[in-house]
Amino acid sequence: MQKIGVFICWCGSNIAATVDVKKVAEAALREPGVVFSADYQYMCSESGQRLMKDTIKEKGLTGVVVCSCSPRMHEATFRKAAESCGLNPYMVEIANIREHCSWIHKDIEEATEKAVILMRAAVAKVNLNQSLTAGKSDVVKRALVIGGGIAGIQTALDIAEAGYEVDIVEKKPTIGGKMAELDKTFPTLDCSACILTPKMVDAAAHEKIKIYAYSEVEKVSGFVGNFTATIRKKARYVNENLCTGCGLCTEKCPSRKAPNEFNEGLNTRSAIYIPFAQAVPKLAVIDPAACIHFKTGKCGLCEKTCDAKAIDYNQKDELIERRYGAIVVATGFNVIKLDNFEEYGYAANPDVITSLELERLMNAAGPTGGTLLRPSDKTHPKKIVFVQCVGSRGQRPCDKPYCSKICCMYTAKHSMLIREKYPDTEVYVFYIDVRTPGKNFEEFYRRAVEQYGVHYIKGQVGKVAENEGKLRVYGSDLLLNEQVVIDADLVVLAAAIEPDESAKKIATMLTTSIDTNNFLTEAHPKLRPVESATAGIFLSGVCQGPKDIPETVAQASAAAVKVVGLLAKDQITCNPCVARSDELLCNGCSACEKVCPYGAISYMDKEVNDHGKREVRRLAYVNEAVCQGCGACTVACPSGAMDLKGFTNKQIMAEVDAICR
Amino acid sequence: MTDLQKQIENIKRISGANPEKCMRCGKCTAACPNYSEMEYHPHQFVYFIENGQLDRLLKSDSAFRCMTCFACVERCPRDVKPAKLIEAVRLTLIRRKDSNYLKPDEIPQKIDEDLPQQAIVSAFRKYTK
Amino acid sequence: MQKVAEIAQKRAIQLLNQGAVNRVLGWKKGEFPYDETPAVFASADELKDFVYDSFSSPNLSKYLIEESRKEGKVLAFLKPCDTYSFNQLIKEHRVNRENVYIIGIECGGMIDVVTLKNRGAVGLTGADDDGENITAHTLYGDVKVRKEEVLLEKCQACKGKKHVIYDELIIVNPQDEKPRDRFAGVEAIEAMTPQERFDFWRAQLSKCIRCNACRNICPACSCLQCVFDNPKSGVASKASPDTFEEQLYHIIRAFHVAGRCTDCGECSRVCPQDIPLHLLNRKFIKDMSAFYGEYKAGEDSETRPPLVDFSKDDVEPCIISDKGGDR
Amino acid sequence: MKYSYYPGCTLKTKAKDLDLYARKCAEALGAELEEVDEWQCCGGVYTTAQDEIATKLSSVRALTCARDRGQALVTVCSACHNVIKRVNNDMAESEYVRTRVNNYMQPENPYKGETKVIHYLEFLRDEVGFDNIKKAVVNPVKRRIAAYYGCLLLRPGSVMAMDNPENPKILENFITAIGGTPVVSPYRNECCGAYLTLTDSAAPEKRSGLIVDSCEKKGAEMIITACPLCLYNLKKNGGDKLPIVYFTEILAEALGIK
Amino acid sequence: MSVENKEFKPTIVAFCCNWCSYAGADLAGSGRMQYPADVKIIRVPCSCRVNPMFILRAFQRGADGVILCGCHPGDCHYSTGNYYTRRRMTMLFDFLDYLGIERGRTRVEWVSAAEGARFASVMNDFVKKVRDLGPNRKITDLRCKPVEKEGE
Repeated sequence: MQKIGVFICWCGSNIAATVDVKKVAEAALREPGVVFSADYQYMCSESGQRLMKDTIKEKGLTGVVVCSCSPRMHEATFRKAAESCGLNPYMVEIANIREHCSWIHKDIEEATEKAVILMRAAVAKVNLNQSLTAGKSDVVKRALVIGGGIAGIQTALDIAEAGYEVDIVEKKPTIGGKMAELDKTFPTLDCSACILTPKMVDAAAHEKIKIYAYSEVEKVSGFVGNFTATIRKKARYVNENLCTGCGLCTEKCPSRKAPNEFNEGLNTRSAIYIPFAQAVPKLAVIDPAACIHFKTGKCGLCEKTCDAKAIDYNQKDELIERRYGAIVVATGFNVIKLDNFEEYGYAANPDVITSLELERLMNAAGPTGGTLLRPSDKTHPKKIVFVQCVGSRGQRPCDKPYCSKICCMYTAKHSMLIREKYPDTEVYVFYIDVRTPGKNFEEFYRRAVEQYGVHYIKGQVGKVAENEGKLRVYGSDLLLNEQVVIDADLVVLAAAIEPDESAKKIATMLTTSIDTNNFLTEAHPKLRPVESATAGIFLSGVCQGPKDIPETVAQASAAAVKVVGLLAKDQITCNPCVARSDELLCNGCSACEKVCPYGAISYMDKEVNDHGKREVRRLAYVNEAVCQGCGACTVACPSGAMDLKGFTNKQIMAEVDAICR
Repeated sequence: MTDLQKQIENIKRISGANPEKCMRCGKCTAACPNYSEMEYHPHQFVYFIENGQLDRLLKSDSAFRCMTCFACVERCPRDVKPAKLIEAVRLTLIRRKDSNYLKPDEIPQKIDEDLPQQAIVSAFRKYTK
Repeated sequence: MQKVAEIAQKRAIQLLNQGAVNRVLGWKKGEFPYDETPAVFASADELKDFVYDSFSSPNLSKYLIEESRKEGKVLAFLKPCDTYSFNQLIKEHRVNRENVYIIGIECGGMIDVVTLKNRGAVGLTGADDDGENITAHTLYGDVKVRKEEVLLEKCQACKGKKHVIYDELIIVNPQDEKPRDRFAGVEAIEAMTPQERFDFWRAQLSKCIRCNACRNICPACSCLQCVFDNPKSGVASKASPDTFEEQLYHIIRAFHVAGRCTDCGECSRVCPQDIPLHLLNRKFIKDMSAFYGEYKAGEDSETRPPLVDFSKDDVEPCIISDKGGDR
Repeated sequence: MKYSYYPGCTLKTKAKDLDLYARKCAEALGAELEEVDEWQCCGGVYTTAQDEIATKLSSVRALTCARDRGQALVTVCSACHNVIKRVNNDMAESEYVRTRVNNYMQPENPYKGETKVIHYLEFLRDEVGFDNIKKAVVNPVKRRIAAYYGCLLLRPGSVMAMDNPENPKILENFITAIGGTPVVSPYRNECCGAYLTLTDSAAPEKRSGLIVDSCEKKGAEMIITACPLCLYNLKKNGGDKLPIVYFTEILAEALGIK
Repeated sequence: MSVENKEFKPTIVAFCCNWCSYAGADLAGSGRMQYPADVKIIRVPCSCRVNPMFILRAFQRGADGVILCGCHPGDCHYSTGNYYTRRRMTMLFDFLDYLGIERGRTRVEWVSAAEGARFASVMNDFVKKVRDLGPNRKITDLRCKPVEKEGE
């Protein structure tokens, strides 16, 4: 039998004005197990807590019920107080007689009666409470970063600087991501490569960082502090220990028709290639789909050219298994496909391009050497139309419902750069809204209008039709209530961005959730923006939602801090209110496993002694470090073997009984 | 509810379109092939209906200038369906007493030898009740 | 039918002699020729008692939970509907498939002895089945009835003549699939007013004597220990007739087997009080298929049962009140 | 294969060629088009208001006939196709329209949008197959041909579902199949002015002029279309720049049955 | 009937998930939004923790209505818990209806932590509906023999 003490808080007049606290205290003494009751002005105060602690000691209480405000306010306070004087914190329960009673009722009699019932339910529960101890599990002191763009690089650098090992897995042959493709960055217009490539080199050179480029995460098992990942290192057909990155093979390669990914397909590359001059790792890679040797068995020029003898046509994919304490997802984004937006003529006209393609056309390392030329006839465009919100903010199936966030600013940047370099070129921007929240962003956009004379037109484009070498753009000007027609030389579409297609697969692998747009979901949109709902999985960059470079870097560092905070611990404490399966009742039917959102339940064959009968049975086993305590499994279990500590079937039914008595 | 409000509600109902979804991008007007012949343009139909200024639309013959080509419906990113609103305005006009836009006795002088039947039946369906 | 039994018996002996199986799970006659019971035969000699005819209604699947865990291999004869139960048990990891050799055996429908007796076959000593008609032999002479009229409820609502899992088949007389409306009974109750429904079920469920026969026969109720028998569950309380357990036994049981019940009909067959328990289970089966897509428990051994699955655009529970009715 | 066939009134009068060659070609390609019993004019345009019930009845009549025969319904005229396909969609999707139409018509079996409505072009692409047409061609049409879709075949894309409404390929693939070279004009899916020709000839003049101009500038030698009204508008306002014919006619020519 | 119902004070058990609905109820309290004292809340970690047995237990012990509140579908703190709740309760409620038990006595509502006002209005509405139904008898009577006609 428990020895329970019941403490009723007045909360000044917040409770006491509507609930007759004395009456509740009297009623408490009539409940089974209750050996003490008292009311007090402020239970959460120092003296209130002292009253509770003293009583626990004096009366040897085994359980405590505090009738006060919501447990969401002070449950932790009272549990800590109990713990400080030797009572297991999980022997304390709160009856919420403020938010759920005194504040919503006016009639004293009615409120008092309800308070008594709520107290009674809490007492009934405490009578069945058991001491709970949080489990502990070891932490592997290494982190995995999936994705080697600016987000992944920054996260990895910060974790490594704090002294922990970190691996970057990047599916492309080089790290750098989308930022490596950009020409300049807003709002300062500094060169993207100049600020990114040193970080790429830092990452490669850091003794704590290991880069798995041209690799993908294939499988992840385990839980916070102790994940195991299988990494597939795709065959480069080039021995990375021998290749010096000299690039001679790429010059000799006779197959030169493959679209150059780094230049968004605006020009071509050889079958054996180095993605770009500052690639990290700077190693050649063979694209077997384009390579003559792989297609016909002949050629072999690269092998003959390579003095380092690095070419290895027989190289195979390699599977590597590594253990990690934490995982950061930094899978980034892509520009959407424009198949369903052909009113803008993207497929029909080479001179209708995306903004990312424009970045390459303006970049000194791009296909035109930095001179802005139309893809069709390589002439200078004299009139350029920018179209905003292509695929963003829409509601059709092909649209993205969200704002892609970066387009307003990069379009201002593009128009400014063009006007700066080619003052005779006219620039028109069709916009629905110009969104510039960010430090120096509005000023930047206004500079484009005021200083550089970019024509901003409030409206959208409805059709782009090629006409005698020009692009006839039909748009609307909503301030004039008119349709406007512009014969342009180049049309640039600010296509929506979407999470990289790998995000969905990785989310499934990590049992973390994604939203309807395939962005990974943060644990709390305000207070836990870089953590996923799954413990030990963190989010960095655009995989979580559209953001620009400064925001991405900020989130990357924030994710790194969370990782470091985790890796700094030798062991982690788990939530003790987790599911537990009764071995003697478990049928091994797997129903619980199927509903567990965290993959916390596994099965093992184990010998049990069922009342003298020894046999090997298939039994559910809950990994307490992974279980978050939702209880889905308890209901799925037909035999009642699965129960939730702290919220057991019997406890909840006792509460029900107390309320319905 | 005033008569105008009732008419607006009816237009929203029979068109199945929701002008509140509009985000004012003007793509409908940008895409409209008959822009130059209309006093009010598709985006204005949407905006006027949303703002209770249906009377302005009812006084204009813009509704009869819409070719119902559905370019605005197809391209509207918010799925507002401007052409359906325009058609509902047109029906509001012709469903009034004695207000057919096209009178049968006007027909003979309008047709030539090659004109397909389709044009006449279509016009009747669009312009008369 | 006679022929099928002979073939089955012969094959069982053959497999035993070959050492391919160690035991045979089949049926043998009980106290009366018509109350056949499941039996395990360990030798050719014992197999002399093997029977298979229109009274071999017991579903043998549940016995395989125990049998498949023993040493060696067991041969089991499963009727088409029994194979669903077996598949469902595989899905729930309750049977060891490797230790079972399944012979799917043809079934032309099983006879309800009570109905047969009510048709005048008092003092029943045996019966012949020609597929169309049953000739019942009684102490007082033969009684001939149409088979269709004396079928068990579960056979009247037959799920089909296809075995969903087997190692080999014994089919002498291929059976036609007759279209059966399994849910007519449920629909009839749904069509009643709430008060009529309540009166119906109250009349039925108040007959229950809590003998637990329905639970003990049920292949889905295969828990090592039932919540109703476990004092720790907070549900079990044997003493008083107005306890939670007593009052809500059937609702809880139906919910526990929802999504797992293969509608084998054994519960209704064994109920000594003739409570149409299958109408409880079939309601769940009907609802699940209506709300979450066609699902047949035991049709395969992989598909997730609807209650441990979800879809983001599932119907809301308020669909029940939106369906109309009195309140 | 047998199909129900809905010609429509224009094909019985001003657009006899469109009808004639459609039938001949189908026969040559091994399909039989059975005219729907007692069909009535579809009304020429689909009225989008959901409370327009009467204007949908004639389409439902044709659809029900095809359903009862267990055949797909083939249309040729773009306008008829647009009206019938959209009414069919209403009957399948809109409870409001379905109950009212069925209440009014009282068919033996209520009609619920069961019939598959296919345009003749879809019949060529999906039922016959462009590859088979290619094989059947005896006189390859060695010309540069611009396809003009108009609006009715493609929009609304979610209902018509013939092709990508902003980047259709079906007519271009058709042209390639019969041995021609497709010429793509950006205005191929923009409206010709439609029935406005009766009350307000300025619009079709401008629109059709633009379309024919664009095709000519792109180097087309002829324009093909599926719609009698498009054909009329383009011809009337195109200044005799290019020959404009029905796609069935050119198909007949290629198949050597003209 | 109506006079009697005014005096009838139903017992209503509300299961609220810790993350959304319980917080929503707290918010209703902080906003001093009134709803009847008949409602007693039991805190559970997630709506999916609610076993149909708890609901039946409540009825059997004298509850007149049981309401289950969770995060909105898609917002579950545990990602997927409420999706299971939704299926289980749809099944249970339809089953109870099938047994002839008033469907108005059970309900599932999705209430977020921000919807204090909605929590109050949901409770007001539910209490009103249950009051109109009167005391719960059917579920406890389900297995009792009906009183014979002559006996009455």
